[in-house]
Amino acid sequence: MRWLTAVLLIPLAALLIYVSGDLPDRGDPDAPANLHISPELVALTERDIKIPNLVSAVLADVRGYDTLGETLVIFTAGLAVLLVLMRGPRRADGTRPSANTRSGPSARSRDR
Amino acid sequence: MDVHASAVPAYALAIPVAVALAVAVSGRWPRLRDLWPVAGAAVLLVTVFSMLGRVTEGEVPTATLIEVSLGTSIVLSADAAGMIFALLASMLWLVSSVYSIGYLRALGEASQTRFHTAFSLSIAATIGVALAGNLLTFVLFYELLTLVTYPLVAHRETEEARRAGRKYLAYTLSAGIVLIGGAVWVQALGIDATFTAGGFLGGADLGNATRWGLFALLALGVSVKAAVMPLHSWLPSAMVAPTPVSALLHAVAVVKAGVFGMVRVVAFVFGPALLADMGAWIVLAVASGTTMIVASVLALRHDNLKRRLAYSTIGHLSYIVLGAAVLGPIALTGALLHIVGHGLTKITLFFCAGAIHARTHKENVSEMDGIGWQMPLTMGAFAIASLSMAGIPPFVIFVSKSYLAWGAADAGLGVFMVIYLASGVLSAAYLLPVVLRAFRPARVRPRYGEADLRMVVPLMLTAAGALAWGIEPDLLFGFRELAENVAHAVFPAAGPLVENETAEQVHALERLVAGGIGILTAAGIGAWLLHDRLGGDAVPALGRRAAAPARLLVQAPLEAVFTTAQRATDAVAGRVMALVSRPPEAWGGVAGRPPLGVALAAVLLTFGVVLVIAAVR
Amino acid sequence: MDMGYLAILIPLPLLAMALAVPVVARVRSGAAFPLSLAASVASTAASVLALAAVLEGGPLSYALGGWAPPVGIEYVVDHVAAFVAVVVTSVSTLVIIGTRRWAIREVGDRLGPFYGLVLLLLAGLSGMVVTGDLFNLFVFLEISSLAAYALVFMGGRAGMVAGFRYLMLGTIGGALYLLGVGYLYFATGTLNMADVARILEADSSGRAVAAGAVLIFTGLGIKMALVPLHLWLPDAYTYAPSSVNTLIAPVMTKVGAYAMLRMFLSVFPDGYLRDAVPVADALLVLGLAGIVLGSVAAMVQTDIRRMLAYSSVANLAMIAVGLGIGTPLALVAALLHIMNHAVMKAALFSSAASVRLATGFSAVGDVAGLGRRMPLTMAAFTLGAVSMIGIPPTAGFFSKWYMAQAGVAEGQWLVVVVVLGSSLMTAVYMFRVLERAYLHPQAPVVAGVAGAAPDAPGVPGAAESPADVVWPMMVLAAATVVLGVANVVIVTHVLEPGV
Amino acid sequence: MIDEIAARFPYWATAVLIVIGLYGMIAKRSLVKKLIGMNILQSAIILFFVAGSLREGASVPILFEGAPGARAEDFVNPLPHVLMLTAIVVGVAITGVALAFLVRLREEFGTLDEESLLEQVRR
Amino acid sequence: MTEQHDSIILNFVVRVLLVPFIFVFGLYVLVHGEASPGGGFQAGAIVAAGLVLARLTAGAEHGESRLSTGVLVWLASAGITIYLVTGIVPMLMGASYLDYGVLPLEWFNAVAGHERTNRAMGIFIVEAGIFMGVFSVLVIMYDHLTQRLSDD
Amino acid sequence: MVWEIELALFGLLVLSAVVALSLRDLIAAVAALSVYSFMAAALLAMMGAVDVALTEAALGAGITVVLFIGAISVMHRRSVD
Repeated sequence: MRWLTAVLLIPLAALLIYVSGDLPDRGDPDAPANLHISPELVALTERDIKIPNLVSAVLADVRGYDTLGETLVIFTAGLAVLLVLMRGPRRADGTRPSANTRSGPSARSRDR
Repeated sequence: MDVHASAVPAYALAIPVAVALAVAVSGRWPRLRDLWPVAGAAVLLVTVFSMLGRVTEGEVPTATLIEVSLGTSIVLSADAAGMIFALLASMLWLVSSVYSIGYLRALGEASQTRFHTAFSLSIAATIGVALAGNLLTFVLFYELLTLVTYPLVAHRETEEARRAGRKYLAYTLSAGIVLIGGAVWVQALGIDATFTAGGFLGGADLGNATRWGLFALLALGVSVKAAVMPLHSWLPSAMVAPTPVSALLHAVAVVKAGVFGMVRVVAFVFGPALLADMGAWIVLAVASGTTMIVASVLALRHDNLKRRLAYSTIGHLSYIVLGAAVLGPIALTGALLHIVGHGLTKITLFFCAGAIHARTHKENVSEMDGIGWQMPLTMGAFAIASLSMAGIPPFVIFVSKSYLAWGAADAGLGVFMVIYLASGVLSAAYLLPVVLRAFRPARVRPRYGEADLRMVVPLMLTAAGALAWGIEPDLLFGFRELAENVAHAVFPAAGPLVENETAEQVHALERLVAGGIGILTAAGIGAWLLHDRLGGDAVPALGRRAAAPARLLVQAPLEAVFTTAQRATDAVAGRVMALVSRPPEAWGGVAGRPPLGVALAAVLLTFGVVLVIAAVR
Repeated sequence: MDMGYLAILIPLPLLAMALAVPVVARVRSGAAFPLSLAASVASTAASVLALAAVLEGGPLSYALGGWAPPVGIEYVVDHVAAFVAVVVTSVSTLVIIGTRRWAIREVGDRLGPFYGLVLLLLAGLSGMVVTGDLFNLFVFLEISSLAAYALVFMGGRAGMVAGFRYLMLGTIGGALYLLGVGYLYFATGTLNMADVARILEADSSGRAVAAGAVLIFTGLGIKMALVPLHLWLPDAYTYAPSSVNTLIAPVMTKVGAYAMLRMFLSVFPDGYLRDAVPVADALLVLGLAGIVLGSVAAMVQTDIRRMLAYSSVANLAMIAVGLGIGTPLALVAALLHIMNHAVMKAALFSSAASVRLATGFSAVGDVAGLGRRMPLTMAAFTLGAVSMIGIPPTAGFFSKWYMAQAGVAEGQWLVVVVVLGSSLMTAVYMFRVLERAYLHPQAPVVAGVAGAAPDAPGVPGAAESPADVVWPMMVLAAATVVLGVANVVIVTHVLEPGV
Repeated sequence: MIDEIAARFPYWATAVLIVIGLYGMIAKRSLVKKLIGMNILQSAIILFFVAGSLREGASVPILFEGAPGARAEDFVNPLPHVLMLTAIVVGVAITGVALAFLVRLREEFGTLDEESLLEQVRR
Repeated sequence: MTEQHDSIILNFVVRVLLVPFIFVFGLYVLVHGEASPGGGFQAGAIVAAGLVLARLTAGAEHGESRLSTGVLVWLASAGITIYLVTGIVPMLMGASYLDYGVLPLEWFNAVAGHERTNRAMGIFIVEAGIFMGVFSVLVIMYDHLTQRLSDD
Repeated sequence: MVWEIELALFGLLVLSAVVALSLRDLIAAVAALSVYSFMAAALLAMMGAVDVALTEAALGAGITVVLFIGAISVMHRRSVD
């Protein structure tokens, strides 16, 4: 398994490094990403939003919908944890009715 | 042709569907349930009949149901060829629905509701095939027919029945897919696939590979249901079905859909001119010609009556294929008439076999000695049908066969005329002995007892039909007129068929053929009777000895070839379908769970490969 | 009037209700289902209205936050997006109704989080469908994936392992997609799909764009279970709770496929994915391989759900083939198949769930004789199966028909052979079930056989499932026929203008 | 040569980190290690984005109080930062869920070794 | 991890000095998110870390009693609902979803006494919502991860 | 900003990643992950992404590690790799 992984990964690293040759240089002021949208973001922050932190302005306003999605991701994770780990109320005999709990006697005894 | 918008073809399709629904709903009340198919069949017959007048005058009532695919619609159009098939189907549905009630009740078959529902749906699909106005519609109903007849084939739910069902599916579904492939191709070429007398591909400018490719796909697609050897093997297997189903499969719906499809492919898709140009007809002619002989010879060897009839069907279907393949107007007329003639005759034979089975539980010819004295009406009908199968006047197959034989000769293919005649003799040879055995003087005369009236009346009706339409082919439904209209439309240059000289020649030939066959048959009967008188084994032995060279020369090599071919196709289909029958437990854990690493490695592999290609470019 | 707001109204009810349901359900757990259903219905209504608006007045665009694209995030509802949104929301609404009993049985003590996650899953999917922004797509992709991981994880011991594996692979998929977006962003400077397309139209040379394309397609390939990236799917679909696999099997991977289609249609310039980067060829080859492998694997399965899962692999591969051919007709076929497969798979998984509800079993061998005992369930299964095989006039036939036609038109004969041949293979595995259901005597029910849910009753004489399980299933089954017959309407009015 | 390194090394380093992360996810048998690999992968992508947003001579993306007329060239491109904030949160969410899965798996199977898990499920 | 720690010094240092400081720091990060690095996510994470710290020292049961899962779910939902509603209100006023520019928040400037744009106010509101959501979810996660195996 | 320092930090980052993956003791591995995250945060801050750095420090290095430890503390500490 490991040799296969290595065989696949080393060329992959080489390829990623190779294709990065076409990316803009580190810190290049004329990179497309620095020329196209970002000046407008600075301008509109100053013009419309008027808060100093550009990142906050973009995060919560210009791309606020992404951020809403992001909080929903966190909320999803919370629900997922609840769904997976939540326990129902105890029954009278002390056991818990849970569809997902099917642990046999071996569940905790067999360790590795 | 004169296309007229009309809803009647759509009604014709809707009636059996409605019957199927009514049957399914009223499954709890058997009497009511069994009433629906009979009533529906009557209504259907009237409906189809109501179009007849217009169709004989050259109009084509056409119902465009709905556009279901870009550039093509579901179109039902009752042209003359379709009318022949539709009339036959609706007529025979009426009798067979009565018959199947009697049969199923007599044998106490299970799941009668399912049976009647599927039966009605089969008729609906058949009507759809008959009235299909273009290739897509044809394919659609052709596939549906496969689907709805499958529960009928496997009706008995025994292992044998299920195996037959699987085999049936393997053959017919594959054929359907091949046919779809052809239809897709036509559609992709941008050709309007409306069935046109003389062929809609005729005008298109196609490369040789395209023409042959299309021909291979379309002809192969319909050949399976038409049971052209070596693609026939599903048909004898399907004999495990209840007899009304066999009658339906072999006389009305499935196989006739196949040969009708062949007529469509030859005359309405490619057209005689194109096929003659390609030379593709030779393939069909040779295949069907050999099938006729081989199947008849094989039929001789089967003791099981239904199996013998199955091989007889295979042979007679090839009459029609050959009739279409020789590309002549007279032969085409004969082919269309043979759809009717064979339908009437073969359904009678199956009805008789079913009646015998229902009454006596006998299935083998060798057990049927003297049964004619017990069931005189049934065996009388059987005798009539046997004579018809042999092509003896004045029964219906005589008419179609004289057209076929003369058509072959007219097209300059005398060899096929000989084959037709030889096959007629063989038909006599495998069917008449059944009659003779049945009426063999028995020492103890068995008790008289016919089957249920609901079985006897239909079979007598169809036998009477075989006689009536033999005397007057145009009776009531104008079958001959319709067939000649089709031939005339497909071969516009051929001139009128039934006039003057040609008609004279046809009738002269009829007499000739009739005389020849009559003499041969009479000789055969005489010999048999003589042999019977003499007791002992003289004649069969003599026959065997006489037939030995023929068997050596024709039957053995042909059988060897075809058995091999059939085994091959069976092996392919059977392998695939064996998966179905294999107990699933045997396959447990084939596709296990690879470790996550393997999954991820697969990701990287894909990703890396594409990335490498991308980077290299 | 500008109808753009309909775009945001598609995911919004789902999102809002996803927030409310877990809270409400802590007080009244019975309220979770009706609230979820209401949200789903509202979302369906919004997408139907959006479709109507698109048909009326052309594609809708909606600038979120009032920031005009490409600076802000844009929602774009064109014909294709509206179509897929309608399919996803309506199918899932029906499935939510049909799986209520399963949800109560399987996660009855935690309905709040369960329905919250179901809604978030759907919200994520519908958000992916309507978005016009590459990064926004990633966010919603992660919402739906995260919800799906947790839902799959609820399926007992095997489901847990399947869920974890799904999480790992899905995360890799998401990461690769994000990396690809990064490459595209640094090459073009923008995240708006239309803007990216505009810039790439002018200049799409460079390895960075190519790498971005490949990474994006690999990432989405995992999400849509393209062979050989499908390895998470069979386990996930088999062992997920019935209330979950019935929902995710029809819609989840379909949206991944749709996202790929979106890349073809509105991100990369015409022909770029064919000429500059061999993505289309790769999709074609992998798709063909997937059809064959998926069908063969489905033929040898013992569990119906697993069989259907492999069938999904094959069908998704067919969508990939459509993308790979790439002509308008092929794209139409792919889109039509997205819809058809969603409907068919929903019908099939619903009836498998219904069988399991009534009998406790899901092995192929255990359906023997069910044709009589559960006629409606098996009728739905039969219709779905017939459509899956591709027998006219069911829906499944027509996507294959168009696909084969596109193959012929492009001279891709292998496509034609494989697509048509897959019908036969589908027939083999579907008739294995149908034959047993209708033509075998009823098998003696033995309690404790593998595949039985331990808490399922396994009633030997079980009859048809309750009405609320049956009718959504029947609607889906009937839809396979209706959609088949009506496919030209859909194709000419919705799909052709879209591609 | 040095120029090339100076211009490219963040991309190279992130590529190496991505590969290390993938290696952890693929080759490690322990599910915890797989998760650690996943975290490395996610961080690497974050670094990749931020590295791409660099601008020579620009400052952190915070406008100076009372300095109107700020020029866009003075600030680092804020958009990738925003995206990566989102990506970090997504990463934490996935990690949290995965850890919840691990706890349940451990409870159910008594092990977090992949082979042993698969073996138990296959049975 | 979950047994009661009896060290008084640790308890004092953590619960009286450290945790309140962390809370205050978190709130600072939240409130000043618009002017300096920080915002809802960071603040939420910091405050959650503080609460986790408190629970570590006080024992899970103790912490649970004051901020139960039910409350936390409610808080999380409420926080994100704030965000969602902040988006919907502009929609009802005829603008785009999440278009803070039209929010009716002018009165707040009068109360607060200094001038801010509507958008900045909107940002603050949603950051507060994010804070609530992130903080509660992170605590839910921690609680369940640690309590699952400790109480049976 | 001096790129050599960044380069060195990247080197350390790779090193800590390798360490995190190779340590058998899971708690130690998580600690190494924490180091990795902090180093990443430092790097992010150097590259001008102060917000991201703060978030990475709080969420990536802080909460993630707390969650890891919380989960691992109830599990076995040793891994089989």
